[in-house]
Amino acid sequence: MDIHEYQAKVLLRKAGIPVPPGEVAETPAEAEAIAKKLGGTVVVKAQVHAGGRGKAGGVQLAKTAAEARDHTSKILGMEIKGLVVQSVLVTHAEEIATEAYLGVLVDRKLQAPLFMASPAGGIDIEEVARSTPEKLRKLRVDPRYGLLPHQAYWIADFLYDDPDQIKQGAHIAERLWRVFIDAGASMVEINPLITTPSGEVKAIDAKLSVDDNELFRHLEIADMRDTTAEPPAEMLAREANLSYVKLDGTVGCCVNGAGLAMATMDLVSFYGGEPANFLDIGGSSNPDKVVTALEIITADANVKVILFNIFGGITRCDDVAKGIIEAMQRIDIKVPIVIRLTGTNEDAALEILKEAGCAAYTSMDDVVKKAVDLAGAA
Amino acid sequence: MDIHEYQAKVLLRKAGIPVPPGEVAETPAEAEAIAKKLGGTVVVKAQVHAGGRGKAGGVQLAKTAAEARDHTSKILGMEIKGLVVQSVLVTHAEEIATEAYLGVLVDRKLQAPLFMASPAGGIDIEEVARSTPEKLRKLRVDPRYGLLPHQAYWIADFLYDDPDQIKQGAHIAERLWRVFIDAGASMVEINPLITTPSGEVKAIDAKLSVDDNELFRHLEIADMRDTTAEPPAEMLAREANLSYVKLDGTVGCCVNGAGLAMATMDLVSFYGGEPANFLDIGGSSNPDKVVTALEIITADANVKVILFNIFGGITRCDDVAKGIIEAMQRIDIKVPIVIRLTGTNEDAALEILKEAGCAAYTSMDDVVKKAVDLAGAA
Amino acid sequence: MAIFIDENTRLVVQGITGRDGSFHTTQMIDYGTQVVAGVTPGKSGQSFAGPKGEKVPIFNSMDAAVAATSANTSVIYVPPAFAAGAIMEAADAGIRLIVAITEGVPVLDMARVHAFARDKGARVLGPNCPGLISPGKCKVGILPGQIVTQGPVGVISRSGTLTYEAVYHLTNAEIGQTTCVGIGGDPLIGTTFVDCLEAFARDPETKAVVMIGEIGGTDEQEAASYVREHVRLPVVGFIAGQTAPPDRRMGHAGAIISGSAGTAVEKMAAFEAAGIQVAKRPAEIAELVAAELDR
Amino acid sequence: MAIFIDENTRLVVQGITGRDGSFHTTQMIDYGTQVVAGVTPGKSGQSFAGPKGEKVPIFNSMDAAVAATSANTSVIYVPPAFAAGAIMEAADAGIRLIVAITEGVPVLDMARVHAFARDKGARVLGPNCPGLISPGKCKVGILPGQIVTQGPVGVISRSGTLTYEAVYHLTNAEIGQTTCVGIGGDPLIGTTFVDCLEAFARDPETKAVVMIGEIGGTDEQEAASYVREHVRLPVVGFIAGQTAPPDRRMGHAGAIISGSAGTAVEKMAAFEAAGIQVAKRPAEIAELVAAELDR
Repeated sequence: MDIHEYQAKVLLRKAGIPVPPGEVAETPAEAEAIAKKLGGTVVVKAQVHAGGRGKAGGVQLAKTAAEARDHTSKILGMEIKGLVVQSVLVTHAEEIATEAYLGVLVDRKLQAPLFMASPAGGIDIEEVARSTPEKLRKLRVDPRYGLLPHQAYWIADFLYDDPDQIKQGAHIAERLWRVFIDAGASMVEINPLITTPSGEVKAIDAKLSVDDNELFRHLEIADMRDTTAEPPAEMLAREANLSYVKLDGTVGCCVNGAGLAMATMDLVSFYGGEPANFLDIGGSSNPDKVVTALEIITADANVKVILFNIFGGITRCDDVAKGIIEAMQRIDIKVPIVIRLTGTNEDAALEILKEAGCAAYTSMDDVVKKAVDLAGAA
Repeated sequence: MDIHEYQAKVLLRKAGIPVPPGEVAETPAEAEAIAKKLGGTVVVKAQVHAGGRGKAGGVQLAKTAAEARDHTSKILGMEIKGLVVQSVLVTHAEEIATEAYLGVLVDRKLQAPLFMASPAGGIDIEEVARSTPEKLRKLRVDPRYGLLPHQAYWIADFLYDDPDQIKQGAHIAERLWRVFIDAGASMVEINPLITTPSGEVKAIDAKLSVDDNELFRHLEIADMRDTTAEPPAEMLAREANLSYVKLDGTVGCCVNGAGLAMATMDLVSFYGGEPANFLDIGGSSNPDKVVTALEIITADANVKVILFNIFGGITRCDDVAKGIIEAMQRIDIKVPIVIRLTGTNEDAALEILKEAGCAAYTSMDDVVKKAVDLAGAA
Repeated sequence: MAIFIDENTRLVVQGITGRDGSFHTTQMIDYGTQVVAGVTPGKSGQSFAGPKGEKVPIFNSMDAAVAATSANTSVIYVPPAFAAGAIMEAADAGIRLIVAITEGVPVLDMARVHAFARDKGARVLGPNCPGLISPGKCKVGILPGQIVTQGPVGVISRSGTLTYEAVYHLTNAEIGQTTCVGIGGDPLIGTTFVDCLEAFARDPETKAVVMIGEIGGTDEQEAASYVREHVRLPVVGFIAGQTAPPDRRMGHAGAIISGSAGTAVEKMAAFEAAGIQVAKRPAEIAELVAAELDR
Repeated sequence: MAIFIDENTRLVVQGITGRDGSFHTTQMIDYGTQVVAGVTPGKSGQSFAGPKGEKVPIFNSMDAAVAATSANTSVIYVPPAFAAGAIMEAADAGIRLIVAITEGVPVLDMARVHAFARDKGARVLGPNCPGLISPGKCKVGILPGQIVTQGPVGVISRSGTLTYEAVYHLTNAEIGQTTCVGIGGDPLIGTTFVDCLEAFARDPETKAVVMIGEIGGTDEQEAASYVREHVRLPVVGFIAGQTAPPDRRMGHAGAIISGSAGTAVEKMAAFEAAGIQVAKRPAEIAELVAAELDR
């Protein structure tokens, strides 16, 4: 789960990392009031879970409170990478001498958290890693010991020459590590971490993603979820414990298992179609889940055909077939449905589907070809 | 540093360990008020840093608030193992079905914290270890991982048969571990950890010692120090950064280095005398420290002679000699002083002492014999 | 022969009295797995009834279960909040192979767990994995026993049902398996493609290996390098997620293209560069394996 | 020969610009120790001036110091709150022997530090120790160089000035030392009597060992068992604290009789049972050693 910049900054500030003062606003009037309170030049920043806000015009400098209000009215409602801006952060504008990057994420290969630092801040760290890897210092943090004091120093020593700035940087690295652990984060970054002309080190922008599996332990962070920031269909799916990702195609996919769901999407593409979504309905044959899945898929106006691809392993195919039919009876579906069921008790399942008048297949290739045909014909 | 039972219980309660309600009182009236508030039968418990409070009459059951007041007036001012009782804990009296022991300390040999549990609670755990070692379960806690959930369960499983009590016990063990770590403790114990007839597990008595070296990190615990609970001379020594322990003999010892100080005491005893104290003045030649040391030693009315035993290693003997003479000039000392100085620049040191009219020695055996003689003659 | 589990596997089920734990215990016993014990705190002394009236003793702790039964393997069906603790308990009790089925274990828990398991010399499979099966010998986890058959192919996969799909085609083509291993869909998994490849390469009965990967991470790329340098067996690969968009999690916690890293394209290229035959469709996997075995 | 340090020791001083650090660095250089670097964060590029104008380069970190100088040993003079971090930094930088002089290090810090040092394969001496000296070769720490002389006796002690006392008598009796090691007065120390005995037993030039113990813990008892089973050299022992009361800390954090455990009496009995000659007075130590060497 991603949280907004302003929320991440609250966590950093609480942990003792210097962050310029600022507050979130949901209306131009609020933004004006905050700008007045802060005084001086402020920055108005769109709060959306997307990169490239600056390029999209979602970050604006305002020399007066009135200017902050005007920028805010333009930014609110703006669409950035498909997400509508609902709030802005109004924050004190800092003079910048240098920009660095500081971040922690969980590294799969190392099976441990990885600290990363670069004196080339302000740009995407992946870009730094690709084009100037010598400007990136990486450190595996042993989960048994956490970030040790000399490691924090070693990271900061890579960013700064001035002893006082190294000290500030090491302190920030130690605090950032605490934020990472205490939030149950999968990623946290400060980019840029600036120095001011007078030598103060400060966090100007921050990102934090929390491991969804940790949320039960961090209720105060779970509460930060901004449901307006995610598409309604995905929120619905999450609440029903379904994994759903919307895509731009026309073949609605409903599959049991994430790997098979991806393979199904790929096969749709292989046969010339375009998948409308990723959707994993999991291992159960519960009709309620299928109903929700169908509701989510059919809410997407692009969908021209619905494709079920079910491999019955532990879950028996006949149970799944019954569940699908019950679900289909409970909601009204306007597009054709094709179903593939294979595995345990597949014969009984096919019988059930045929009786109900459904197009039933046992081969994944056959059903995908049929779905692509139907989508093309529609 | 030891803290009182009532203070330890505050920490346990904060950590989520069930502790019967109770408060500390410094007057009989306060005790009566607390007893009234608690209602029912209460226990009045002397708050001193000494074991054997029960045997000494420092723990009394009171069925009424008036009784609580009366017991408190008797217990306050009572002397237990040389310590005067200044306060009592008035706490709800629990019905007891079983008594167990739960504790953590730092084990030297294992270089790690050691958890200990015994179903034979209410008695000294050392006694259990000696007489019924099969009733003691020990667990080394890996400092890299802390107490793991299954280890907490394993400990509780040794104490109880009832699944619900095991669960409560495991929870208490996990919380006790947190208290231990968060307080920077060298030892924490709950003894007894009782079960009530209805099956609730509760901490009835608690002890906690904090590693003095951790106090700088735990100021809220450092504030719990009860200066009335330690002899004034030891408090004075602690504040001057001297290690001092009062003993019952007549030969006041002033030595540089803890090992040499112990060896000096032993040699006094070997030659038939009795040391009045352990005192390590450390490695400096600072006259202020020597003044404080002499003040502490001479405040002990038993002292009949003062014995300096200084080995000059890095610190030069002549510097130390000057410091001693300056200190002697600054305070008035009624008992004879004998001085041994050996090591770097010892000749110059002896010269200085002789000029000042001091009895000076280079052999430790000689000076100790002389001191014992003088103590015997006095 | 087989890898990791076989007729000598003595299994403890952690969380045996839960819904999933009890269901799959029955399935495993049915398949012939020696389930020697179950663990559920507070239920010591009770026993679990197998499909043919077998009685599996239940213990409060792994420690007690291992002491009483000399178990060497465990499988974990406990809820996510307790899974890390259960794995460490198993490792501490001397279990050599710990199969963690549980989905949704916090990733920072797993970082600690993997360090702990390494310290104890235990192998963790998973978490968030379907387990593994050595056809005709032993099954540990939730893989359906009826779709596998004994034979010469080792299967390694990050996914559940996609593996069934692949194995089903193999079995229908009368190509059996030595062992099918589901390594799991989480970002931090205990046993990787490389670990399995190493084991299959040492197994004299395994004549070919199937690797079913997906987007996210670089485990497939490392496997490709390993194959190129160390594996003489023919290897057939498949990668799911060619149509997955970047920065979106595709069901599995680990199935995410981070920026431009972890794409299906780069993984397929790595496979091909290492001489691994790459199937375009799941059904093609069996065809390619058949061709390799026929050589 | 000598143990732990000799002419090949290349020393880094951690906290070289502090009051104690700079004083003792001068003393060590004066004695002939190869002090190759100092570390004080923020002072990289500066240098420390030795007694004869030697220039010891200062670095910001151990990492940089070791990379530049191939140091193999470090000594720590930093304040207690930073000592644990400094030891771990040294271990992480590949230092093999870390001598921690600092007194007052939190004991739970040391529990973590000792685990870390073990993981890294580094030896920690101390903390709260005077260091060690191999007469005529090298001194690391704060032991006064002028009281030692080269010869056949290994000395191990938990105490500082009491060791000087014992060594002084040896030197006056013209009995020199291979190495004198102060293992420290804290409860959790990195190098024990047994570790030193093992090293002395392997050192061909050491012909006798002196062990100076004190109340608290059971390190002396374990040393006694080790001597009985593994050491053929004559060993002379002394225990300080016969007159110490129970449950009171005698200066050293580790010098405390807990209940009835850790008394001088039991330690002396353990020594005697292991055939270790026990001196009644410090001065007797040299007499007993002389007698043993004359045999």
